[in-house]
Amino acid sequence: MNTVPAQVKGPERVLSVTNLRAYYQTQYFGISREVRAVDGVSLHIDRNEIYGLAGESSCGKTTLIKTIVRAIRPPLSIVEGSVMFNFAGRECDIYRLNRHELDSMRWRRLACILQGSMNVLNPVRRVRQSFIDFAFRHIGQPMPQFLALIEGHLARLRLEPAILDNYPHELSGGMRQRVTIALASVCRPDFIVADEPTTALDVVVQKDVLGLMREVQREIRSSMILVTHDIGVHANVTDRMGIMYAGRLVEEGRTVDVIRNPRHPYAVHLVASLPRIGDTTQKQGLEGAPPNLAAPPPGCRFHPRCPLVMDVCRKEHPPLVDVAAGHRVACWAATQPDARRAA
Amino acid sequence: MNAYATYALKRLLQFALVVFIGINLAYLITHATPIDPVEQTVSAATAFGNTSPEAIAMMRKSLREIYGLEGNLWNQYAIFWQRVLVGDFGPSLSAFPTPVSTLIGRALPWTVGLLSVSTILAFALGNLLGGLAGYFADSRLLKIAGLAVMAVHPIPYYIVAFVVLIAFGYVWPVLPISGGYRINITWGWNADFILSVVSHAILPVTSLVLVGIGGWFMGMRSLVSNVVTEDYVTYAELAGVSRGKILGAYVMRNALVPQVTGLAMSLGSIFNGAIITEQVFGYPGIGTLLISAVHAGDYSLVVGIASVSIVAVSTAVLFIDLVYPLLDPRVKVS
Amino acid sequence: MHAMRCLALAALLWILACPSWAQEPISNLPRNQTLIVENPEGTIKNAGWFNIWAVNAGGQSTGLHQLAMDTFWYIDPQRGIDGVWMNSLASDKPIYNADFTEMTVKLRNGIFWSDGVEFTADDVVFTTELHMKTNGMRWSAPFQVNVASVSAPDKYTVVFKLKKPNSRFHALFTVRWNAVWMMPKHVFEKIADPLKFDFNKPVSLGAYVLHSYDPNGKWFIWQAREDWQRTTLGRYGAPGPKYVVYMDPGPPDKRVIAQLNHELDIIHDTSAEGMFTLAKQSKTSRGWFKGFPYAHPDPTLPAVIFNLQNDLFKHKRVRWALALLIDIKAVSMASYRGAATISAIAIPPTGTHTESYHAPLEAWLTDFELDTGKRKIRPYNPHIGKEIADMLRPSMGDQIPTSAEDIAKSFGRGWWNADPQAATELLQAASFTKRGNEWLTPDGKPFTVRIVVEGDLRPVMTRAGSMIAQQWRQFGIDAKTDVAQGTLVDRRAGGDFDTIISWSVETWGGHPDLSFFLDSWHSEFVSPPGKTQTPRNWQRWSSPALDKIIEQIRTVGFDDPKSLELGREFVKLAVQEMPIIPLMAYNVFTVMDETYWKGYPSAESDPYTDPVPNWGNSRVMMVKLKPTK
Amino acid sequence: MLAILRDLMRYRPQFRLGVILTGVIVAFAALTLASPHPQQDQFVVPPDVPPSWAHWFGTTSRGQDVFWQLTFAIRNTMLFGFTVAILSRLISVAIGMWSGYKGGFVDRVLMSINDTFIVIPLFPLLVLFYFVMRDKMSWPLLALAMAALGWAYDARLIRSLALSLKTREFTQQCEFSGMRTSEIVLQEHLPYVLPIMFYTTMNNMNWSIGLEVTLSVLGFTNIDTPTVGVMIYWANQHTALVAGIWWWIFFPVLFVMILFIGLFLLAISMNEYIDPRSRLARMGGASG
Repeated sequence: MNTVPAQVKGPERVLSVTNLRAYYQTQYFGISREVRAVDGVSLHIDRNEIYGLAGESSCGKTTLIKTIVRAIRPPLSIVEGSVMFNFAGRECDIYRLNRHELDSMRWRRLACILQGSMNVLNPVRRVRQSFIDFAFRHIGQPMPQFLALIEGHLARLRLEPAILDNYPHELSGGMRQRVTIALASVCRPDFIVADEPTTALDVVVQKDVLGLMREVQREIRSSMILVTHDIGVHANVTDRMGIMYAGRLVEEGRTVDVIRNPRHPYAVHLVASLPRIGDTTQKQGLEGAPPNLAAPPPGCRFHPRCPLVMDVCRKEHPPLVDVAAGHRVACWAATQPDARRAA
Repeated sequence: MNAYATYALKRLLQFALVVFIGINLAYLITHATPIDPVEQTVSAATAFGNTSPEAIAMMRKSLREIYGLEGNLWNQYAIFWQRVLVGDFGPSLSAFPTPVSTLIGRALPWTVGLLSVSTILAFALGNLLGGLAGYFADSRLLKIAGLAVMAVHPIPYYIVAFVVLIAFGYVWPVLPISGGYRINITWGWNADFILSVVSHAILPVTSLVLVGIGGWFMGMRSLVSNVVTEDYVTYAELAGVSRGKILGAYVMRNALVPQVTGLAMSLGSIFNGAIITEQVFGYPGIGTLLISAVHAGDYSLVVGIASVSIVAVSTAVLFIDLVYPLLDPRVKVS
Repeated sequence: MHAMRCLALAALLWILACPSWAQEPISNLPRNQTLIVENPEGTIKNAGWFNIWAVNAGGQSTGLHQLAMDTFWYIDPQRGIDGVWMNSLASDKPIYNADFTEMTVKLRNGIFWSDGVEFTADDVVFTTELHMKTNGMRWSAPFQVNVASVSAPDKYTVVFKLKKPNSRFHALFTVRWNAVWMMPKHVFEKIADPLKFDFNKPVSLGAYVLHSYDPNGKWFIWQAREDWQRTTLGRYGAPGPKYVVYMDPGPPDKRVIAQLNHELDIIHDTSAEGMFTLAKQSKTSRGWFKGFPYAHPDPTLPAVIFNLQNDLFKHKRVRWALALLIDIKAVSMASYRGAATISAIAIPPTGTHTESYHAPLEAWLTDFELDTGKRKIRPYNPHIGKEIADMLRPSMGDQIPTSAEDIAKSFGRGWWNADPQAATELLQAASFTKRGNEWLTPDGKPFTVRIVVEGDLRPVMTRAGSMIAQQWRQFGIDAKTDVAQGTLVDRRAGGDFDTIISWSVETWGGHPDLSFFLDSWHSEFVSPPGKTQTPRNWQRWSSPALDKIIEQIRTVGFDDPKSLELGREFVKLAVQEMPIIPLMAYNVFTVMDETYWKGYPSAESDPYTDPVPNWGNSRVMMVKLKPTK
Repeated sequence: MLAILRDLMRYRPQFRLGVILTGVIVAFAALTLASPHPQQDQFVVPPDVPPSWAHWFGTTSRGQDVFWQLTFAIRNTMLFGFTVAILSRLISVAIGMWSGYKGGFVDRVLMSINDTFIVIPLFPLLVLFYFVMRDKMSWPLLALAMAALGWAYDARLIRSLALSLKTREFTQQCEFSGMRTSEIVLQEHLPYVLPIMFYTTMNNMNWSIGLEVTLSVLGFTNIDTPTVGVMIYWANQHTALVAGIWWWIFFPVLFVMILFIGLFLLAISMNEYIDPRSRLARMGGASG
């Protein structure tokens, strides 16, 4: 498929996810359920690109992330599809790697910043030890140099080297998140996954943390996938973005396009929630709640809440098709308006 | 005043309270016993030999004086505390005039040895196995091991000790079933003596460990199975930190924290186990001494033993409490 | 994981590697020169204490009083090496003056303490005077009560002047289990407070000296003296065992195991079943009797002792009723599996007593008539001993003797017929009533009887007690046993019981004189209810008739045939009054292993002493034992 | 509560096994009603008979049929354990709830006393208690004594539960809606407390039965009423082991072990059920 790269870089693909399905299959006290958290998602991310993933909570963003970084453990399992990374020209399916390859790739190539920074750091280990555990083997330098390097890195991120001697619980939330960012970037990985990195933080800190992330990303020229429900963040930070609804990608494109001109009614709703200068139109909320993924509605999963619902929406679910260069939408109404007339 | 100091002070007060209540309980109960040490002595003296009655009366009177049983309960109580504070429990009445402290001093090392060895073994093995079982949840070997220890766990010390005794002392007589070392062995750090002591300790220790291990195993296993779902473990895994390090420094390390509290909590009942085990294996130590003291109605000895064991146990607990913050840095702030 | 496997493997290897020496209890003593004996005192709390004159301080039967102590005379509970009476430190019997206010003792010469000092009259005088001026020593009281003064006219003569006539004063120095032991003057005269002196290591007057002991009190090792000729045992020859170990082998079953492994030569006592097991599984183990009933009948008489200050038992008809409700055969089975030597009279059926009392009184017993209130019955059944034998013969086969006289020796003679009918009549005569299946006391309360037993310290008695309780229960009396454990001595002395299984009758065994226990049965010594009763009249029986007998005995000589007559008087009185229900001799299952030693005393071949090894008298075994290899 | 039990029954093999084992024992104890011999009588059958058709578990050296003796022994032992459990529940719930809800000073005092009882070695105290009581030492009394000593550990558990309940929203709601604390506790919180009660009851029964066996084996209880411990006591009195009367020891030990394991399984499976973390863990598939 043809996409238009965000920067003037050659479209060097770092991640390509194809038709990924990941379900939670639980069996507890007789009640067995199958939650289709990720249901046939395809996307790709290029080098040095920040890709944003939006959507309200429990739409499968986090699950998608988990699957991408192969952080799944039962009952979550991959039902179909693949996750391909391309690091230094080597194509690899993350689910085909053996433990050794995986470990050597993690953090060197692929690092994460997780949601809930409160307890991503081992409460009984000092920050320094965490750095050592995570990065030492990749840097491949004797300890003193390594520590010097760490401190340098922290300094660049405007963090006191002193915090190395602290225990996580002795740091503020913002501090902890900055430490995590430092931790994630210290090995200059090719790809960083950031899952709601700013959610738990207050606005001021949020801004500052985001700034930091952008900086880091620019400095080490890595690609990044940034998950947050906050469209504002996307607008400010990401190059391209995708919008998920009920485990599916409903719209994807350059952030500017998506925000300027959202096609999917859900996207429209999300974008509308953005405050704009000089906007006086009354915002009307979207009634209804996202569907239960254990028993999703037939056809388009959005149709029960959709203002422009049509029969076809109730029957079959719309494919993701290009509506403009690099701008894909999955909505009957948006893609073939004539269908409405047919109805 | 800093957080740790307040914490430590709290523990110290608790310690003092335990000791106070404990020793008083022991004192009251023992002084409520109907056993009269003088009668015990008199009958010991007259059980076989022939003695004319008025002679007995005379002997009884003089013994009362010697044993210092004159005076009412209250000033006996006062005297008692004065003595306890300097660690002197007066003369034993069934081994008069040998001081109680001497008798206890002779027996204590054996009990402490037996207890510490078996407790440490049980704690270490239990937590190790349990940790592994929780982490490698689908290892068949560990599942079987788990079933085994859990089957033994609920069975009381006496039964286990008894079965072990029969198995290795009678059915398959390979180990000594009585005493702490061989007759006429020369004491000292020679191989013969040590070997003898070790071989005599195997069965008692085994039975104590068998019972003890299960609790730690199960505790650790469920703790670990919870800790592995914590974010910091997931995160470390995402960072490709080595399995060993994750298991050791992340999972077990964190799961160990509550286990140590558990250890402090259970020391008391472990001590009970030791008493019974000693009784079953005729092992020299506090337990055997206590039972014989009770039989002899030697309440100064009984109070001594009860007090010493209470102090010993609660000191161990205090120690654990005081090192606990080193294990869990969060304690300081909470 | 791997670590675990290794550990398991290591443990297994270690156990396998443990050779059988692991159980072999004794190290670097020549086994075939060592005699290993059980000390029934168990583990000694303060092992390092050998001052036996301080009461209740250390062990006694750790070998201390068997091997290291000595005194004037020994009376053997059996036949003795050369007669029942043994002059030990004394060269002759006691010499009393006419009115028994003075006793003169002639001492053997050439007897030496283990440290080379000669034993002389000075030691005796010292021992006596020390006890007289110090309170709370083991024999202080009897000395202070009896002795006015003591003197040593010459090196080998001692004269005791007594405060009042006492024809039995010598008993104080006559070993029946123990007696006043002589103190080494040259050691004790240097001691400020004899009650606080541990006498470690002990200076011995016996044929052995202390070799070593376990600070935790589980074993004591004694070694034969080089100069054993200079001790009172010397004249019987050299002691056989070079070393004697007195040890605590643990509970009965561990004792049996130990002897099965030939690691314990003499078991002091075990259960009947343990005895049978040894008889079956170990060719070399033997009891006092070669075959059934194996056990040695000690000269003590387990009985159902009533608390006669309890109104329920004031009436002799009640006591008789309870006696006639006992089926002695069942009791014998329950307590000893039949290996009991029963006695209907208040004399242990042992030693020489059977000739002095049981045989002569048989006729009188058979004709003895009891008035039930409705009719006269003859309760005595002379054939019960035989019936027990017959009952056992099917299971025990030819171990069971057949000759009437052997049966009498091992099972006893007769006893009272179990006779519920008579019991009913007796109780009704005592105005007890029966409602439904339950007996009521005269004042209409349920007739409840508690039987105090000692528990696992004396299994056989506990077993007897629970059987008797059952028999009374089945008759409609609310009877229960009550395990007293360590509190037994207090409750017995305090009269805190309805009935108690214990003994208030103890005799010399080898000598017909009864003063040993009977003197203390005089009513002058009976304490008021609740007050502590002095030994041994636990039943608190006071009877003018009895007092008369006792007072007469006090005035006749020890060996005077008159005293035997008086003894028989007492027996008859006791039968009529039934203050205690005599059951049987206290049979002790002392088991001797002939793997390393031969020459143990035995009922049939050589009954030279009581084998029960915690008796001071058992010292003579040492000179009779010879190594088998 | 019943629903929980039903679910456990359906989906937790451990629990099912526990129910079966305990059930077997209870049924066995129920056989006392059919016993041909009164529990205290001796020499009602020929002694020392090995297991046979006539006497399934053989007979003792006291002429008692091991099978029937054991039915009584098990019954008495279980009754005992149950009594202790119930009594000590009363104390621990009272203390636990009280200090949990009251909090503050009361809580601190109660809990430090509580900890004292956890730490003190109880066995010596129980032995002493026996010597004070002697023949007045019936098993109800012993039960009382043990209940008085055995409540501490669970009181802590229940207190922590009370604490957590106290902070739940619905509690506040109830308080706002003006319910009395007692009502709240009874109507709203009991459902949460019951499973824990069940769990601790099982554990406590194990604890008390264990101690009872130990005490009786050492002869520190009334040896006339057969319990498992008393049976072993008598077996030892007759040196049954060395005499080869193994069945006299074997069956009591076997049955009491079954009982222990049964109760224990009930306890842990219930615990698993009530512990949300372990439930979560199970969903996470982390625990076996």
